Amino acid sequence: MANSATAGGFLLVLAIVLPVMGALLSLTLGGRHAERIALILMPVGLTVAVAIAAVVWRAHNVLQYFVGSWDPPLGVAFRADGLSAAMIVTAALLISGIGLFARAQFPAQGGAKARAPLVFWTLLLMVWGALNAVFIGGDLFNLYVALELLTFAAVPLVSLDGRAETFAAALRYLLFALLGSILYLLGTGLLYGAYGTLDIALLSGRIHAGPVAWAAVSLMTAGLLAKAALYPLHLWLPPAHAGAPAPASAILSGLVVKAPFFLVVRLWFDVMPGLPEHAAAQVLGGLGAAAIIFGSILALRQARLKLLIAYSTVAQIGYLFLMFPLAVRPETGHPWATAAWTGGVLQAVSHAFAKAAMFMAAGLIAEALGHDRIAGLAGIGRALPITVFAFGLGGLSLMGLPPSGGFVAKAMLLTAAVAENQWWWAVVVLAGGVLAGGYVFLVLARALADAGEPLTLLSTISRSRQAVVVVLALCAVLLGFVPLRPSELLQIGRPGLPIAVFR
Amino acid sequence: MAFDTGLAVLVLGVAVWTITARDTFAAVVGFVAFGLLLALVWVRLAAPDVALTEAAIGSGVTGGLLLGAHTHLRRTETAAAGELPGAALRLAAAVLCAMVSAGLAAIVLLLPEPAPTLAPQVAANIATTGLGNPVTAVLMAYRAVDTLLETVVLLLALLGIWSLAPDRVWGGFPGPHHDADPQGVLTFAAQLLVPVGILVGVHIIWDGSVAPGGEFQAATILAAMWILAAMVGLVDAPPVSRRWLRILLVAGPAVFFAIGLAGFAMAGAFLAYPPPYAKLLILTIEIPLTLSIAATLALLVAGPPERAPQR
Amino acid sequence: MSLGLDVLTILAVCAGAFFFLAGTVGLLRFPDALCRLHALTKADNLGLGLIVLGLLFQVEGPFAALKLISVWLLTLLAGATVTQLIARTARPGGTPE
Amino acid sequence: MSSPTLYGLCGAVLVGLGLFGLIVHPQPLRKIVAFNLIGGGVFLLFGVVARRGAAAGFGGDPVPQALVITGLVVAFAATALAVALLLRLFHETGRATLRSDG
Repeated sequence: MANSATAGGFLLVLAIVLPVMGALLSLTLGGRHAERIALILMPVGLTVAVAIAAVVWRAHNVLQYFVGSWDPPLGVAFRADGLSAAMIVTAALLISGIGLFARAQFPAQGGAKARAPLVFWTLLLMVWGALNAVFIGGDLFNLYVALELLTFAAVPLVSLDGRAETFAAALRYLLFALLGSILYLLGTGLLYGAYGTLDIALLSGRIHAGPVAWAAVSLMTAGLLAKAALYPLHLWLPPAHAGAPAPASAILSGLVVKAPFFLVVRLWFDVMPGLPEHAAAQVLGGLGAAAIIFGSILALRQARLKLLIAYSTVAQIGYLFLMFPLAVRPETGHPWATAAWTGGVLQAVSHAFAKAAMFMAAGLIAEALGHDRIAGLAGIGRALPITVFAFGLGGLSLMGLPPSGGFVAKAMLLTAAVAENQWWWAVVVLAGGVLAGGYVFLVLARALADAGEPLTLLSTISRSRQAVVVVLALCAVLLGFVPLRPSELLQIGRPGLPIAVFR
Repeated sequence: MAFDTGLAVLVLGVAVWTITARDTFAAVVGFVAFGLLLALVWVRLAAPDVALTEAAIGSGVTGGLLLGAHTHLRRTETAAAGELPGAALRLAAAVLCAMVSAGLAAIVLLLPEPAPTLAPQVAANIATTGLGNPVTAVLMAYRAVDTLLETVVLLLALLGIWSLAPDRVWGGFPGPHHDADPQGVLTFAAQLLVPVGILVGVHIIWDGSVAPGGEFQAATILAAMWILAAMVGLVDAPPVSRRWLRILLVAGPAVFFAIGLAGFAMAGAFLAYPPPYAKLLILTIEIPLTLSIAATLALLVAGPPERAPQR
Repeated sequence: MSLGLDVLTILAVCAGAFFFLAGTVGLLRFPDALCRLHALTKADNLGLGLIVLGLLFQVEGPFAALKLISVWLLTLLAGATVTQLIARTARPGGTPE
Repeated sequence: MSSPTLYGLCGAVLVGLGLFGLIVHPQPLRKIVAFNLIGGGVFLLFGVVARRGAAAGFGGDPVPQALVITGLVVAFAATALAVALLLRLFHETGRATLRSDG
């Protein structure tokens, strides 16, 4: 039972412990030091994330670690496979970018104005720790605690500005998230009652199709869909993500919404490999398609830029769930070998970068103009060319035009739809792309329109902040050069392959 | 068996009353009664630790919090009454919830009667943790990472509440200033009850490693005593910006992390305890953890800063 | 010997239960708040005292007995305090609730 | 019908009741009370699973009991945050309902 602390295992623990201890330290030291602690931790956390990905890639196997050297089912296990490694690196990159962007908006200061900086930087680190805990958690209840950590770190971000309508948005978000968590917990309880363990690897061996398993998985999926704001449970998302300050919106839309999606993937592909029926997957795909259509249409009708981007998030989340009908029971081979598996994950990653860049660009525009009404955007293209260019790059990825990560993701979903001869998903993907094009060009047309006399900006936006936004948007575009075939990294450590245990 | 049926019916009756009561005050009072009855159910389910937690946190502190909130929101009672959803929605919701309950009830009947259990493994490994109480062994040793993350969740909820304060009172005193007349009945009761409560709390921590009890229950009792003293004005919440308060709040999780990381060197894994010192290490974690959780729970009830600090 | 103790316990607990019943009937029947408080606290405290007395015969050690008695004393303290507070607010002359 | 099963059915009904209360009541405070009711029901199901797993000299399986203790504390933190948000919303807008804006 001796659990030699392998290099890999230590890294997994660091991925969670570092951000959380940093947050505790910044809570103790106060607003003056919170920013410095966060900025010191970002490169360290990035190297830990890249190191985890390297170890997983070199070993070509799951990196497993038993906490307290207790073997499951008694103890809790951390597991990092290819999928979690990709998400951990994405989270580290994005949070570092958002941190650099947010320095101007939440400068380090003591005294009366210290509330927002202290709360933002502490919550930023907590969100990071919670995300890493979700990505490498191997035990269903440990994942519940990680989800709660994520929810409690995300809700205060919504009402950070202290405006009245953000409190209502934060309260609605909290109620939806709590209902989701309690349904997830109920499903976990049923699984423990039936199979006597909460460890994902052990469960996948013991679980068999039956009413208890169906009830548990459907409850847990319903709970996670409420937290991931999939249509029709998306009501809380637009006011919450639009009301939050720009860097907070970027984290919420880019990363926090992806964690429940990640757990639905864990649930359907790891806890119950090969068991979910086609009908259930079609329902999930149908909800995704509805999210794409309604989200995009609602986005087209928005008057404010941040609300438009928030509804675009609701739509893009729909794409993520198209992965299930195409990959749950493929015609040939394993689910993770299908193009839909890589397409879905790539959509999550590219959407994270693109949406973060768009929200930050919208934040800069709102800061410069003093408002974010789309009708009043005329001339901003001339005043803030770099920001609008970054917004366009992000839009590129949302529309799925080459060369962008969004294009590759949607192309793989299309090929998977054709391969699985479920052509209707292809129609939805294309329609979504056209609608996304609609609302992106709507904004760009207004922004690039000539405003007659030159625009007077309320405050000058420093080039460095705009550069960060462009870099993130470029990351979304660079993902477009990923080869158009199922990626090898994402197939590491799938249940079918034998797990070489790193004790 | 008759007692169980009676208790279950009573619990359901109070729960139905809590949901269908017209007035929010009646609902909150019903909820407190529901919580205490649920504690009794936990005793019947042979889970004294959980009964303690349910009574202390589930109905006690939560009930107090909800009552406090209701006194503020009483004026909005009539305004909101007009917004009750129409009969159609209520019927649809009732049907949906009835189906959920029926489905769950069927699942409960389907679950295996002698359920698969980890009790044997817990019993087999409990010697290395040096603890007598199996639940504390699970909380502090086998699944220590869940307990650690959960205390961080508590701290995060507190930071979330503090972040709601307007900027002008940031760093100030949380919650309104309470003052009761020094000769009043409540003051007398508080002066008598607080020492007894602290004694009971300390007993529960110390006893927690062997008998039912533990840091969460003890912390709740200590927090309740602090809230009672604050209600009477004997003590006032320190300003949020005080450094020692933040250190006290963070001490519990910080010690937990430190000993957990030390586990790498001493026992080969994060949060692993070398068998000979296991009980000592767990106790050194539990004491600061209880104080931190007690302070966090008390400040969670006190609420965001409301009175500006004398800067 | 134990039979005698059992009989005593049953008698005491039944008496206690009766007083609880009386208190509840008082709560339901009495017209205004003060009478109800009066009925409730008097009957319930006495009822609890009798039940604790009844259980004392079954208890296995002095510490458990002390715990039972302390339960009763704490309930007395809490009951009396809360009754005073409610009475103060519910008193016709006092501040209306 | 053993007593744990009885309490399991009681927990199932509690979950349904709480869900009904959460959907129907407009005031957020009533929604929070209903949410705690659902929590009580879910934890009761954990308790029934624990009781049925009694073995090795314990009255019940200690693992689900520990999970319930953790869950209770997290549920309290959630209630505290929700109540604080609600009170702050009330102080800012004078209204305590979520249907204020569309």
